[in-house]
Amino acid sequence: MTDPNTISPLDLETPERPYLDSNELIINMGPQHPATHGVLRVILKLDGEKVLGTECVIGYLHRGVEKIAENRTYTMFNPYVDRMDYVAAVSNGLGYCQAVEKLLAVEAPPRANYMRVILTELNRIASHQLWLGTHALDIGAMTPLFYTFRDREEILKIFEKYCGARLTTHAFRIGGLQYETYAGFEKDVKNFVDFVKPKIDEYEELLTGNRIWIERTKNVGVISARDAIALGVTGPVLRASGVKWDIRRAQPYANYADFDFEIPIGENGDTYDRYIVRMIEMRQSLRIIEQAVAGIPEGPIMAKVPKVIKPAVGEIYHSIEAPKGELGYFIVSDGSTQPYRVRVRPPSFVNLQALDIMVRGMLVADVVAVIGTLDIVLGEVDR
Amino acid sequence: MADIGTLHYLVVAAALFVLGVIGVLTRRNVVIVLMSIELILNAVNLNLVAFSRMWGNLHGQVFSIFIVVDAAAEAAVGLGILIAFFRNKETINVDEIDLLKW
Amino acid sequence: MTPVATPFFFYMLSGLAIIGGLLVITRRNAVHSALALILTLLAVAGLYLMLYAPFVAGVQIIVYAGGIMVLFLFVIMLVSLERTVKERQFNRIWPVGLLASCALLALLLGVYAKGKTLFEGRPAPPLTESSNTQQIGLMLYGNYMFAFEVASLLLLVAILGAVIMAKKRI
Amino acid sequence: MLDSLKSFLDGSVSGTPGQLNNQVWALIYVLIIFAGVSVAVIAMNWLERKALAHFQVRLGPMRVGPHGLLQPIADAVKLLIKEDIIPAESDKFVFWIAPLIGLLAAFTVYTVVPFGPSQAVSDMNIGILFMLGVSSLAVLGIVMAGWASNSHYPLIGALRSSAQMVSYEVAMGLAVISAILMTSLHGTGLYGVSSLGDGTGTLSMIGIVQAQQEQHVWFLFKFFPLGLIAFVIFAIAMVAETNRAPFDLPEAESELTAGFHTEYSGLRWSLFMLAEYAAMIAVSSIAVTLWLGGWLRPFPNLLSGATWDFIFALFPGLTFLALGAIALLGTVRMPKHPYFKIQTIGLAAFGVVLAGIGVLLLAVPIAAKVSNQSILSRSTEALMNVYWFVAKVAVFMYLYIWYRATWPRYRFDQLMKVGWKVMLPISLGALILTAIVGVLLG
Repeated sequence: MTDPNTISPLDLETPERPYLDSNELIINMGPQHPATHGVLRVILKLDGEKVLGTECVIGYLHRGVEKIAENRTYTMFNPYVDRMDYVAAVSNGLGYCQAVEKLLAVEAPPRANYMRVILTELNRIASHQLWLGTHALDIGAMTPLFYTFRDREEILKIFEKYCGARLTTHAFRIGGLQYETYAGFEKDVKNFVDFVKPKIDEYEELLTGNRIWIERTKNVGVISARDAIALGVTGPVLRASGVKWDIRRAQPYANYADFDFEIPIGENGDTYDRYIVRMIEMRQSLRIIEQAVAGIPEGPIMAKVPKVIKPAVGEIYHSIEAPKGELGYFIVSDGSTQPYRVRVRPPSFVNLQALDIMVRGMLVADVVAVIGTLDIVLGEVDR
Repeated sequence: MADIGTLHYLVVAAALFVLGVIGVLTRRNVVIVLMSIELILNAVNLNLVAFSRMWGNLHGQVFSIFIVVDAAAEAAVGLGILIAFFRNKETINVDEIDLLKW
Repeated sequence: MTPVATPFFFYMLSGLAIIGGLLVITRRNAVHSALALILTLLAVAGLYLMLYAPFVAGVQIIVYAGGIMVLFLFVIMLVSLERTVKERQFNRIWPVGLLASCALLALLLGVYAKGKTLFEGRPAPPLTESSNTQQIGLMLYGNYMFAFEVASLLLLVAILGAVIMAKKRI
Repeated sequence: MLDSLKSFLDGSVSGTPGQLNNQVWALIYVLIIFAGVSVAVIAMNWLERKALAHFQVRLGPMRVGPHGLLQPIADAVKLLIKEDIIPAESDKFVFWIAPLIGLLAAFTVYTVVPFGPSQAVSDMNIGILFMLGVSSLAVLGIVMAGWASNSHYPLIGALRSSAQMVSYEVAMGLAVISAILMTSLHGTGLYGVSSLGDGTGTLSMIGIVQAQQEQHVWFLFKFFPLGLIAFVIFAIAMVAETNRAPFDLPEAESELTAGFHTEYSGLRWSLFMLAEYAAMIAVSSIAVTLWLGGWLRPFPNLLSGATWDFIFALFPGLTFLALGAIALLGTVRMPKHPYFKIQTIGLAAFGVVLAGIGVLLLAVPIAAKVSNQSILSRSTEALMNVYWFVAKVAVFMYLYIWYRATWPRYRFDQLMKVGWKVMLPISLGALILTAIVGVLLG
């Protein structure tokens, strides 16, 4: 097993090379390539079709989100975080709002927490659906993409009805919520849960038992639990390697402690396990949503937060379980209305570091599958 | 125009044969030398089939099939050697392949 | 089935074959040579058809044009060509080779001119096309059984040899 | 000329133009087949986009013509008038000739495809050998295209596709041989083997179908399940041969952008597409001829007799009537908006044309039944043969689309593993078992 601490980019162990090797070639994959999910550039060193090493070149989507935070008030910065992981904007907002709330030492009211849980879990399903569609498309199955996008549309409709935006929702505010639920929100969510359950079975029917799918994903991009922990990988990628680590359970935030759900883990840490883990996660999210909708209390949706947010001098780190893994916000306050420094720990960026050890010794086609299975969003990697 | 007899085919075959021999004797590129050998084998085949037609039996055709098999084997091995050689010396010129031992 | 316009097709096909052969040995680029060789092979397959040897023609197309030539093209792609295209194409002793070949051609033609009568006046016996394949099959598995088996052994050895030589590490 | 034209229309003639040495009719047949295949490719293009869209809960082309019926024509016109780009660093001549080789190989195959006992350009004695040989030439076009483009992705695509096509040809050939072996059995029924006869089979495409007729069984069911195994092997190998999903690695979009035709555009690219679809139809015709009884209608022996003949003769007309009915139903379901007026009229006209053809096709057998004229019955028979052949091929075309919608793509090493380690031994085993069973029962 490769010790992740000793890996340096393109440090290739070349054993005896009896011949003058004319087959080694360097291929540039991306930044414009159908399978890199945005503007990731991967430099591949190949021996024929075998991957000897990779190097990721990132930054094509860098917008300086963390720097922008230093010139905005706490409230003004809130919408910016939606632009990081734009397919899971609600989770981003939740992490930021809770971090600031922690800094201010206020607590969102219970009704707001329930709403937050429902919306983030819906968003988790939407994010996983988008991942599934594009991942399957990379491996060559066209149809799941259209199925998942059809069903993701229903979630986006609920978001739109709730806050007027579909993708970058800006659903939460520091201290709670801006908007009360619209009439029929609960019914919409319940309908969606009933609607999507058979649809998830449908995706699984297309892929789970499919011989070609199994051959393309089993034992591809394997990462051991030790390597995964050493590299700081989180989220479904970590859980697929067999580590039962989910911040919703380990360090409950919002009111996740109230809900009953399971944390799926895999065994081999290969692409197939990651697929299975995410599929189960979608079902578990539905379970959480069902419980939350059933138990949503009446009451205020906004805590008492001053008009001008001016936290005391101090620093805070708060992390949540975003669809892609641990999303953390480290905020330093100098007592002014603007944060002194905001540092985001994006799950995609950290997970992407595992790409190299996952694809070494695999074939080019597997690189595509592994990039898909890591579920990266370049907006979050580059920030 | 006169009837086309066996001799016509023999002349065509002779021309192809000689073209192949010229290729083998003068070209430097191993791939083209191998192709010239294929030309020679084809000329032989044409002769065999023409004679088979002339005598009215099929022995010639059967032999030509054997020669096709032989050509396939020869091409596979020849090109295998070529690839191994190219990997070692990065050249495919016959006159640079002059070491008996590497 | 009687053939149509025999002389025309004969001259056309043999012309194509010889032009193809000429191109094979003169082209600078090996891919062009391979293309020309395919032309020759197909023309020769046509000549086989004219000689009432449809099975041999079929084998010629499948094995030569579809198999061996693909192998050639494959190898040409694997070995880089840019350098060899710019190099000298003929070896130093090419005048000798050419002279020897011309002598060979003269010899062959001389023999044919001298022995012309051997081939004439011998009306080609009518061969029925319909049973050609069957008869070849009977001969391959009858008279030539041993040779057939040896040929298959030869192919096996060739496969092994090619794999061993072309593979980097076994 | 006129005599030869007339002679072939005579009811007494049976045999292909090639057999009868009738060049005029051979030429006419070639033209008919060329036009027919081109139309079939266009129809297939529309059908694929439409069916694939419906598999994927989309609508597919809807704008150009009613339900996108004119979309393939619009696409063709667009491709024809596009600028013809030849990359500066490419090998011009090879780049130019590569698509033509592929196209030529794909279309030449059709000279021996038997649409009926006398509905083929020629019945070659080595028909199936010729078909396999010529279709194997298509790989040359692909290799040359990849090489001539002088670019990384096309080269890798070409290498992949040539390796793939050469490997799957082996399994394909062995499966074909086991079907050819069955032509030599001469017995009737599922396990029938006759010790009579000279025990020789045939390589002629027409002969293979006639052998199935004589043996009263499609080779798909002969020696059940041996024929089925060989057929399945062939059906898988033919998908790989034509570079279609799930074996579409040479043009794997997520890995190689477009494979060997990455650098091609406009007319030349469309020639590649034409060749690909023509090759799909060609290999499907081989499968239909070898295992599904070619032009034979279902149960020609079990349900024989004039009445059944008449009933089966109604099928072509009914099919067209049904298609017309679908089109007319579409007319009713068209949005009632002035914007859609022209489209509705067009669709209705299309439906009426289809239904008209259906009525015409129904009229022919009915008229023949009523008056018992020989010329009519002969043309009915020809019609029937072509209809059943095309219908069987159409099933395969639909399967191609279905595969594409359902399955992910194999990886290259897995593809080779399946080809050499699974399909080859199975097809070899099926061949040997067929031979053993044939000898034991004979």
